[in-house]
Amino acid sequence: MIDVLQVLLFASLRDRAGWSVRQMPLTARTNTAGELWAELQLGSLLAINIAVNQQLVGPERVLCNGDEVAFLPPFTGG
Amino acid sequence: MIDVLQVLLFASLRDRAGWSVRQMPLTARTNTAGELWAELQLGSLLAINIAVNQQLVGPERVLCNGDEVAFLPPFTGG
Amino acid sequence: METKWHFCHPLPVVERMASAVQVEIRQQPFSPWAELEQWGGDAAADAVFLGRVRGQTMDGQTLQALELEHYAGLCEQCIKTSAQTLLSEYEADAALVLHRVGRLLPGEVIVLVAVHADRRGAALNCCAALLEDLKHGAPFWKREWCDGQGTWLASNTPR
Amino acid sequence: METKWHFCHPLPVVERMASAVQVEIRQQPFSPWAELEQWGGDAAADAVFLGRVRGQTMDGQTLQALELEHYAGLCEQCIKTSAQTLLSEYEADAALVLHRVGRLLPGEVIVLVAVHADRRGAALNCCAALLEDLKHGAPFWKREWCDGQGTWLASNTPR
Repeated sequence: MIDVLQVLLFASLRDRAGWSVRQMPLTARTNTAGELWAELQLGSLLAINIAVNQQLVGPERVLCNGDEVAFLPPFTGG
Repeated sequence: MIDVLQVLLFASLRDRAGWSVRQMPLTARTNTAGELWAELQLGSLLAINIAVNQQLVGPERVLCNGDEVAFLPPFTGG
Repeated sequence: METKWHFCHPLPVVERMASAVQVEIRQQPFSPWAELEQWGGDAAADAVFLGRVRGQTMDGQTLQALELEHYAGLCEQCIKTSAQTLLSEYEADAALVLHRVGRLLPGEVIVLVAVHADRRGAALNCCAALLEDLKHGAPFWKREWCDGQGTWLASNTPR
Repeated sequence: METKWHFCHPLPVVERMASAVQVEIRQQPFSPWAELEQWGGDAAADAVFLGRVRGQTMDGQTLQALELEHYAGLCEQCIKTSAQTLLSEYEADAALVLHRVGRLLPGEVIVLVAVHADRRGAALNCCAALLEDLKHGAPFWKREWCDGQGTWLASNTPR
């Protein structure tokens, strides 16, 4: 079986991409969260937060089979 | 008729003096709020606030017939 | 002398400001949240401070009761003037101050300060400043009762 | 990048602190004063901040509604970790955070932050710090609706 990632987008990122949840294969080109972002072709990573398995991480975070990877635009709550 | 002042003491000052309200004559020795305080012989004016007719004033405030003069120990509300 | 004289002097204030300030000295316990519900408002930001009687005296003994005395008239005026000045300074919209006097038991509410503003910074900073002004600039006095003995406090609690 | 990463990392916290923090994301409107009444407490100092939806968009148009989205799970955890860290830093005792999501109308409460402490400074400062952390460090997103058009906000309102 192929290794997969669960990718989540929120708010303006979701609108830009046109989807909110997607299964993606874990390949040699998506070893890290930053590489996965580049693969999505959604623009600059500047000001985007990344969470893997509900924990905030940096773009260098190495991904594993089954990881939930979320890309989060700047927070505007409160 | 003699000119009079209404003198009020509060909290620890009242306890120290043993009275809370007293009519006092307005004399040549009690021209100002500071002089009136000295007349009462209740110690230093340091940290004591003075109000004349419900308005905070300095010890140099000249007193008039009928004035309500209150001496107020340091405030401890809130 | 730490006490601030300035804010008890009469200041020119517009009618809008005067009506935006509500100050009451209460002889009886009150429910702070019910009071806030009644005060209402739909400002973008509300800041509230609530002070209660501690269970211990300033020097750590068990407190029986806290007695609060005030100079009626001057006291309300000092708080109103302070509130009007600070609302203007912080560009806040309205202030509510409720303060107990009389004999209070541990856990009872002593003071409620609330501020409406359009910005969170204005609401929070104005509320904190009004509380400090009230503690240092309004004629209230506290007496701690402990083993049947009353002791007037000489100064306020540290911030 | 303005966003703070630090407080979402797991921190060692004692059980007492964990139980002293209550965080809830609500889909439905709530009455803030009733919630505070229920939260209770008899601390010497309570500080509360309440934020409501403004009647206007960031650029001054009439707002129809404000939509709030969050990343469930991570969001609650970010706020809890922040609250635990700040309670410890400010020596405060307990924190309550209620935050709305979904479609909100002007005047509705978005956020309630409350802190119990033994000192007024600790309560007020901790409440203000927790509010800032929540605004900048928890995954919430606002969309303004105006003339049937929704616009995601790119940044938060100034303090």
